[in-house]
Amino acid sequence: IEEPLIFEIGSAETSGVDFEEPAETETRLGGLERTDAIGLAGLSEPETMRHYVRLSQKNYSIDTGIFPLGSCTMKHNPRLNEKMARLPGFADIHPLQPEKTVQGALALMTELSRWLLELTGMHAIALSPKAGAHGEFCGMAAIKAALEARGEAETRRVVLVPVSAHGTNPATAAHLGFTVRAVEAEPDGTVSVDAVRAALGPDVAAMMLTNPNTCGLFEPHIREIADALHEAGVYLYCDGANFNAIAGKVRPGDLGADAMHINLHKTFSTPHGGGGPGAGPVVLSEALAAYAPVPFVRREGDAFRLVEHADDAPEGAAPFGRLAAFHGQMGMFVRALAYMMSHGADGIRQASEDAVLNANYVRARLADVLTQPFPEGAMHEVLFDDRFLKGTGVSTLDFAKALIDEGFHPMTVYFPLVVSGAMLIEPTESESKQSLDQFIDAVRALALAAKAGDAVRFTEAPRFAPRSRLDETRAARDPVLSYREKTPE
Amino acid sequence: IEEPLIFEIGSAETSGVDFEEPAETETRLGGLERTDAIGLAGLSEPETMRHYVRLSQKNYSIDTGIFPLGSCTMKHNPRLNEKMARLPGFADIHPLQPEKTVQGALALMTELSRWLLELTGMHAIALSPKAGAHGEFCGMAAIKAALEARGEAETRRVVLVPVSAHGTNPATAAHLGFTVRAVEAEPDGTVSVDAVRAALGPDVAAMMLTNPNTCGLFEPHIREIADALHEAGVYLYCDGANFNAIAGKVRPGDLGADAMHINLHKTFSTPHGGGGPGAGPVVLSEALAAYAPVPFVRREGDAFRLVEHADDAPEGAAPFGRLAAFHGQMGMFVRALAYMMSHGADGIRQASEDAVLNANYVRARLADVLTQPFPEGAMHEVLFDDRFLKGTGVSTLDFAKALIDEGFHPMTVYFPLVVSGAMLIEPTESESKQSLDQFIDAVRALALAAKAGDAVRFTEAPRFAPRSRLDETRAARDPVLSYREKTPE
Amino acid sequence: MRYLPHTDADRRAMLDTNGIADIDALFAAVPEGALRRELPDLPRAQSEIAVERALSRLAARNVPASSVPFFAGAGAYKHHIPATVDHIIQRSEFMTAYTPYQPEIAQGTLQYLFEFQSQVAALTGMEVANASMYDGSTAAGEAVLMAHRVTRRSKAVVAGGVHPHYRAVIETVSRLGGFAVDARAVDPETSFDADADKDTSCIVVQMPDAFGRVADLSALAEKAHEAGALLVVVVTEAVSFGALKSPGAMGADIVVAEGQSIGNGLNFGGPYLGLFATRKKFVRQMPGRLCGETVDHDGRRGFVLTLSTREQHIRREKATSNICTNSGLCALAFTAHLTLLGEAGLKTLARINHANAVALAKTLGSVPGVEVITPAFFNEFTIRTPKLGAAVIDALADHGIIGGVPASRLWPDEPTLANAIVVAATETTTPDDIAAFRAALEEVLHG
Amino acid sequence: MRYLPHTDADRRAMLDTNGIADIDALFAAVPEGALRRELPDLPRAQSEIAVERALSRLAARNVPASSVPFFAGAGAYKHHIPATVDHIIQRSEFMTAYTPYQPEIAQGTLQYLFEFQSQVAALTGMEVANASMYDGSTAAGEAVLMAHRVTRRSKAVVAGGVHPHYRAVIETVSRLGGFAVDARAVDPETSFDADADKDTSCIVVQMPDAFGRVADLSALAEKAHEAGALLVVVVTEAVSFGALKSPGAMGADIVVAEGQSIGNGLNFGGPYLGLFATRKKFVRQMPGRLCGETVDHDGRRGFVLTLSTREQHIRREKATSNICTNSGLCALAFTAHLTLLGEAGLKTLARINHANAVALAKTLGSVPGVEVITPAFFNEFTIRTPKLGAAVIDALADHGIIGGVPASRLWPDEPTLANAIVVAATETTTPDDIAAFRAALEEVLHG
Repeated sequence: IEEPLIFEIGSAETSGVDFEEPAETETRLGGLERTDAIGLAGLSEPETMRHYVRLSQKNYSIDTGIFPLGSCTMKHNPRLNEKMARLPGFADIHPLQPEKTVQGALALMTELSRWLLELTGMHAIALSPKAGAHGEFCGMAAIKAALEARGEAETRRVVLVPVSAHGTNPATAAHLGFTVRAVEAEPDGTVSVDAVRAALGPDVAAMMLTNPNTCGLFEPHIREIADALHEAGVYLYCDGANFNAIAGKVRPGDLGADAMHINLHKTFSTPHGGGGPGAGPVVLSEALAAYAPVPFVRREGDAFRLVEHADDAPEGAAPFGRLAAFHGQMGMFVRALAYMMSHGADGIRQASEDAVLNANYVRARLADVLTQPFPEGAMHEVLFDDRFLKGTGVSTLDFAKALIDEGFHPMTVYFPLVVSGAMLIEPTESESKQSLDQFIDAVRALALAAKAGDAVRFTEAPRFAPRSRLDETRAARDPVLSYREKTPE
Repeated sequence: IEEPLIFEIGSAETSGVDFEEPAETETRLGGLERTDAIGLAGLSEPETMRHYVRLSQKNYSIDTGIFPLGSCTMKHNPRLNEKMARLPGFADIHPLQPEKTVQGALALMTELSRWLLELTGMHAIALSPKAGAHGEFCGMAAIKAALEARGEAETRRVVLVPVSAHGTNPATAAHLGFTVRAVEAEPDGTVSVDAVRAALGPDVAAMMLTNPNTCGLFEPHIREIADALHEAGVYLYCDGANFNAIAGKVRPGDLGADAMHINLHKTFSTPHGGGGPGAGPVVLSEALAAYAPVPFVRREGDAFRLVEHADDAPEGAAPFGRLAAFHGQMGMFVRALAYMMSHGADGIRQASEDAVLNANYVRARLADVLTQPFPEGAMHEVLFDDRFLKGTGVSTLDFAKALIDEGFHPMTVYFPLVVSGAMLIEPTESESKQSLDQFIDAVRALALAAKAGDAVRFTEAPRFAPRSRLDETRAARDPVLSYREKTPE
Repeated sequence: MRYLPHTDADRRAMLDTNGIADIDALFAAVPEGALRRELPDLPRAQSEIAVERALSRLAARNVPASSVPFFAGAGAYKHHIPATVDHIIQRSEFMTAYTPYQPEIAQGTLQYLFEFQSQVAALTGMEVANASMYDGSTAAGEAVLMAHRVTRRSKAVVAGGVHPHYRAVIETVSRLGGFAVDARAVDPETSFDADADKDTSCIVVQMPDAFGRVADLSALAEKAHEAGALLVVVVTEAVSFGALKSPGAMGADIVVAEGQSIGNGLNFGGPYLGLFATRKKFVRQMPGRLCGETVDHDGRRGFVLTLSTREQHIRREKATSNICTNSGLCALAFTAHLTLLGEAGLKTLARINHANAVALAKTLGSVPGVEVITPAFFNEFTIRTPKLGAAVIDALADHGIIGGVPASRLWPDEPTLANAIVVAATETTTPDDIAAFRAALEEVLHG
Repeated sequence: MRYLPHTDADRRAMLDTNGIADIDALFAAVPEGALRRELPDLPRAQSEIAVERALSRLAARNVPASSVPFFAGAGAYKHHIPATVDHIIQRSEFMTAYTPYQPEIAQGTLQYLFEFQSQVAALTGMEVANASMYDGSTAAGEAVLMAHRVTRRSKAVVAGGVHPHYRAVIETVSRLGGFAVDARAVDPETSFDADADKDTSCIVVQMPDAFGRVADLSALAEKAHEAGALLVVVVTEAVSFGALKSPGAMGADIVVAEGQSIGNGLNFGGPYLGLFATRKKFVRQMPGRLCGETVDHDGRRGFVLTLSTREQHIRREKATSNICTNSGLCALAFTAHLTLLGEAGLKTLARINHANAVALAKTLGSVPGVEVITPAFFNEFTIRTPKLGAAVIDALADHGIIGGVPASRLWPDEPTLANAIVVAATETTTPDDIAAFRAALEEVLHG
C-alpha cells in the first residue's frame, strides 16, 4: 500500500490534540490576528501514528542492517543514551533559567569537556558548534581570530586543502573569506611534506587535513607536516570526522593539530537521525585557546558559571564571537558522555581497534575480487575503485544499487573524488564478524556476477526496494518542494 | 535476509550487559552451585537490537494497518498510556512495600474501579484477574461461592452456554466443576427467552452470555432472559469481550447481569502485545459482591488500605479466595485509566457509537458482494459467511490469506462456529473512513476475483508475506518446541 | 477527541450509507429504557496535558524502589533492566500486534516465543516450555491441575516454604475445581518437607523457598516419584537459575517460575509472566500456548502456534485450561534481556546478586539482636529481630528505607513468624544502601 | 564491553585473515611515539547501572521546567509534546538512519522532509522552505548571507528587537566573512525601526520581537523593497504562526524561525531546529538541504534530495553554505506534532497561549510597582519592576518559581533594561502557576 501525504489524507478540521478551553478571552494581538487559512492538514492520533510508522518502514537503518558508508561512521546507537537524554533534569531545562538551577547540566558539560580534551590531547574546547561543519567554521574562525591578533589576517588569506578532503572543508574556508589552494596527494593516497612545503607561503593561514584521510589512510607524515606549517606561521586544522579510527590510541594534539572538530554522532554514537541533529565540539591548541567563542562554562570553586558575553570572559580570553543561540547541543552531550562512560578509556581504545580491524577484514576478504587504489594500510575504512568493473557495463552506482537488492545499504560511492568510481566501506566496530561475512559474501557474489556479464541485475537495480531509481534530474529541473505548490490557491 | 535464531548467532561467552564485580566473594549457596552449561546464547547489544528489530518487521500490527479481527477489538494504543505506565511512581513500586508508600497506587485502583462500576452499573469489582479468561473464572467462582452460601453448590452444577460463545466460556465452567449445557440460537442469531426457559432447571447454576454476542448482534431479549434466570435462582454471567460496542450507552447492570469481566485491552486500549499481558477486572452485582476475592482496596478516611487476607476482610464480605499473587495488572490499570480519562464520559460514548457505525458501514458497503447469515442489526462487528464463495474453489481461509497479499490483516475466520466459513469483521472506532474504504475496496475486489474464477490467487496466497502458508500439521505431529531439542547434548 | 478519526461530516456520510438518520437506529435492539440518553456520571474528556498532570500527581504519592535503599523481595524483585529491552518491547510491530493466529504475518512474535521457550527450557533444565502464562502463581495453579491430569489423582501436597500467595492460588483453584490440597506447616526449618501417598498427584515445593532458603530437592523428587506423584518446583526469582542447580537436574517434573526478574519491572505486582516447563512426554497435558517449528509451502523454516487441540478455542470445555491470553510482551522483555545477558552474563548477574546478599546478611547479622535464620540462600534471606517485623518495616520506611517484607504480612496466622522479615538484595544494591539499612535498623531497634 | 560484538576468538581469527599478529600492525603509519601504549587518563568501562546512576545524579541537580511554575522564554519555550511524537522519533528506522543519499531506501525520511517543507512554507506564508537547519539563530546568519548573494550587496541592517544571541550570530558570521552589520539600538519602543540604503542587502527584524512585542511589518517591507533590499523576518516562537498574520503576508522575503516550540523539548538549548523559507525565485540561493518530488523508473511518486549543486559536497568552496547536517529528527518531531495539531489544533493552541499570556500580564500588572511595558504581544511580554531584574529572578528561584529571563542577561550593556524581565506563558501555564508567581513576586518586591 502506498502511503499518501498528510495533505492527501488529513483535513483542516481534524486534530489529534485536545485542549481545555482557557478562561481568558481578551485579545491583545494588536490587530494582527491571522485570518487566512494556513494550509495545514491534521490527522487524528491513530492516523498520525500509522502514517509515520508506515513511512518509517520505507527506511533502512543501522538497527536493521549494516550501514557501511565510508566517512559516515554509522555505529550502534545505545538506547541508554536516549533514556539519559530524556531525564527531565536534562531534557526539560531552559537555556536561560538561573545558573543555580542548572548546576548539574553545567557539570555535565565540564565532564564531557574533560573527556574530549584528554582523548585529543588539546587545551581548550568550544562546545557550542551544532554539527561537524559548524565545528569546522568554529575552528577556522579561531584561526582567523588568532591571525587578527597577530596582525596577519589581511596577509594570510589562503587555506591549503588536499583534493581528497570533504566538501565542507573548502566550503568552510570560503565562508570565512579564505581562498582555497589545493594540495595534491601522492600516488599512495597520502600527503607528502614536500607537497605541503611547496604550497606554503607568507599568504597561507592554515591547512585543513583529515586524518585518517578520506581514503582511509593514516597520514604518515602528519608530524613533519605540522612542524613545517608551524614553522611557517601556519595553523593546522584537523578534520575530526575520522577520529573513530584512533580515539584512545592517538591524540591529535600530539600530532600537532591546532584545532579539530569532533562529530559526536560519528565517534560517540549519538544517533544520526536521518540527517541530524549533530553536534561538533571543537578542541583547540594552546595557541588558539584564547579565541574560543562564547558561551562556555567556567568552574568557580564548587559552582559552575556560564560565560555568555565576551565582556564577561576571564583575563586573557578573547572570544571571537558567538556561533549560535544558547550553549550547544545539550541533548547530544548527554548521549555522548553516556557512551564514553560506558566504554571507558579501555572500551574507547578497543572500539577504535575493532573499527580498524573490521575494515581490514573487509579489505582482506575482498582484495581478490575488487580493485584497490591504495592497497596498503587501511585504517577504519577501506577504499576500492571501479577498475574491477571495467568492461562489464556496470558502474559504481549500479553496483551500489544492486547491493540494495541484496538487503544491504550501499557503501559510500564516488567519494573521495580523487579515485575513479570510488567505493568507500566503513563497517565500524558495531558489526559482528557474522555480519561482516554476510556483507562480504554479498559483495563478492555481486562482483562475480558483474564479471560474469549479468549487467541487467545491476543496471535495473534496485528492484526489491520501496522505489526503483528515482529521476533526480527531473527533481532538479523544475523543483517541486512543497505540496501547496501543485495546488495554488 | 533471513533472521536466524539467537542460538545460531550468539555464543555462551558473549554478553550485551556489563557488570562491576562485587567485593564479596564468600558463597552461601549450600553446595547447590550450578555447574553445568545452561545452554543460553548471548549477543552484544547492537546484535540484540538488530535481531529483534528485524524480527519485528515480520509482524503486522495496529500501528501499521487495520486489524479487523472480529471479537478481538484491536484499537489504537495511545502512547500517553505507555508514558504514564512508565512513571517510576507506578512502574517501580513493589507490591509488598508498606501501604503508606503506595497510596497513589491504591488511589488509582480506586479511581479505576469507580469508572468501571459507573460504566457497567454494577456494585463491586475484583481487579486482580490477569486476563479475560481469568476474569471469567473469577466471576463464575463468585457465583459458585454464592451458591455455596445458599447451600446449593452441590445441586446446581449446570451452566448454560450458547453455542456461539467464546471457547473460554465452556472451558471456564468446566474448570470450576460445572457441566456445560448448550443453548441453541434462533435463526436470527440471537438467543430466545424460550430457549433459555427450556434449558432451565433446578440443576442450573448460571448462564454465560456474551452481549453483543459473537455474531455481532445485541441480544434483544437479554432482560427477559435475566429475569427468567433470576426467577429460577440462576445467575447471569456476561462475557464482557464485546463491551466496546456499548460502553457509555448501555449498562450491563441495567440488563440484569450478575458478573462480567472487562478486557482492558479491548475496550480500554491497553496494547495486546502479540498475545498479552491482558487484564480482566470483574464487576459484580449486589448479589455476588460479598464473594469478591482478595486482595482489594478499601478506603478508610483519607487513607487507602489493601485487604490481602480473608480474615482481614470487612464485615459481611466472604472472599472466595485468591486468584493470583499480588494485586492485579497495575501496569494495565494505569493505561486503562489514562484512556478513560482522555475520552471522558462523552468520548467513551462516542467511541462506542463510532465502533458500531464503522461496522455497519462495512456491512452496508459489502452487503452486495458477500453473504450475511444475519443481515440485520450488526453492532460493533459484522458477520459474513462463505456462501458467496460457493463453487469458486476458494475457502474462507484462502480468502483470508489473499487479504494478506493485499496488505491487510484478515478478519476473524471460522468463528463463531455456528456459521459456515464465518468471517467476522470488527474495524473498531480507531479506523478512519479512508482506512475503511481502502479495506472495503480490497475485500470487494477479492470477492469479485473469486467469483471471476481466479482461484489460484487465493489458494496460493499469501505470496507477498514473510512466509507462505505454514505446515501446521507437521508442527503438531512431531512438535519441535525448543532449539535444544534438535541438538541433544 | 484525539483518538477518534471521524469528523462530523464523515459520520454523516456513513450514516447515509446505512440509510439511517441517527446513530441510535443501530442500537434499536437495546431494550427500552436501557439505552441511556444521559452521559455516565463521570468526568468529560481531558487533554493529554490534564491526564498527564493528574496521573503524575498520583504517581508522586508513591515511593519508587529506585529512589531509596530497597530490600523487598518475596516474589517480586528489583533488578536493572537495560534500556534496549524497553525499546524493543515498545516497537509498534510487537506491542500493537495480536496473538499470532495468522503466522505468515506474525513470524516476529512467533520466533521470539520459540526463543523464549528454548531459553526457559534451558534455564529450568527441562525439555519443553510453553509460551508464558499470566504469572508464577497462576502457573503454579495450572501445574497442580496438570499433575492431576497426568496422574489421574486429585490431591496436591504443598510444602510449607511455598509463597503464601502461591499456596492460596493453588488452594482456590483446587477447592473450586473440586480437588484436595494438603498444605504443610509454615516453618522456616521444615519448609522443604513433604511426602506423597497414593492419592497425591504432586508435591509442590519452592526453591529458593519463601524464606530465601535453598536445598537439594533430589531426595524429595525420589520420594514423589516412588509414590507415583510428580514433583512441581516453584521458583519466584528467575535470576537464581544462573546460580543454582536447575530444578530439572534435581528431578522436577514440572517447573513453574515467576519471570519478572528478567526484563520486567516491579509494576506493583503486574503484569508479570509465568514460566512453565515440563518433560516432553507430558506436553499434550500442558496448559497455555505453545509455539512450534515447521516449514512453509516453500520449504522455509517458520513458526506456528501448535498443539492447539489442548486449548479452549478449539477444545472448549475439554481444554487443558481456560487460558486465552499469555504474557506475550513480558515474555519478549524476558527473552530480549536474557539474550543480552547470555549465559555468561546471567551467571555473573546471579553471582553479584548472591554476593550482595551475603554482604547484606553479614552486615545485618552484626546488628545486636538481629539473627539471620536462613542457613543457605541465593539473594534473599530471613532475619529475626527483637521487635515485631511489621513495626520495624514501618519505622524503617519513615527513615526512607524499604527494609524488606515482614513475615506477618505474608503469613498473618503464624505467631512464631511475627518478628521475622524477609530481606532481598540484587545487583542494584550498593554498599551505601547496605550501610544505610544497617544504620536505620540500629536506630529503629535500639535508638 | 556490551557494545562490541567481537569475542577474543573473533579478533584472533580476523587478525589471522589479515596475516598479522597484533592489532598495532594496522597502526603502523602512526609516527613513532604518537601511538599511545598507556590508556587515556580517564575512568574505565562502567556498567549501564553505574552510568545511569551517575548521570541521574547530575540530572537531579537541575530544576526541570515542569517541576515548578515556569515563565522563561526568550527564544526557547516550554510546550507540551504529545507522547506520540516521542514514539515516532524513536522508531529505529528514523532515528538510526543516515542522510537519505540512497533515496530508494530512504523514502520514509524523504517524505517527512517534504511534508515538513510544505508545513513550514504554509506557516510562514512563503513559497518554499528547506529541510531544516541547526536552529533559528544559525538560520538567521544564513539568511543574511543569502541576502548578500541575492542582492550582491554586503551590509545587513538588524533591528533592535532581534534576539541578542541571533544578532551576535549574525555579527560573528558577517565579521568573519567580511560583511558589514548595522545593528540598531536596543529599545523596546523602537524595536522594529530600521531602514535601508543602497548597500543594504536586507533588514532583519524579529516578530514577535525579543521583548514579546508584535507589530505589522508591511511598511518595513515596503521600505526595504524600495531600497532594493530584502526583508528577513525572524520568529523565535513557532506557535505564533497559528495566531499572527504570517510574515509572508506582511512582505517578508526570507523567514527564519526557531522550530523548537513544536515537537521539541527545551533540552537546555539544543538540539533545536531552524526553519528557513523564502520565495521560489530565490531557491537556488538557499542554504541547506532541499527535498523535492519526482518519479521513479516505474513512474511512481518518490522524493529525493535535490538542487544539491548548491551544496558543499558537490560545490565545495562555491557552495551556498558549508552545512552538511540538518536537524532531521527534530524536523520529524516538528512535523509529527504539527500533523497531530493540524490547522484547527495549531490555532487553538495559539489561542490558549495568548489567553494565558493575557491573564498573566493582567495579574502581574496588578502587583504594585510592576509595569507591563509590551503593548501588544503573543505569549510573551516584558515587565519592569522597582528592583534589578536579575535579583528578582534569583529571589524568585529561591521561592521555587522560574519567573522569566532578566533583560540584563540578554543585554548586559543596556542599563535602561536593568529592571526589565521577559516573561512567557504557554498552554502549560495554569491559573495556580500564575497565582504562585504573583504571590512570590509580591513577596520578593515588597515582602
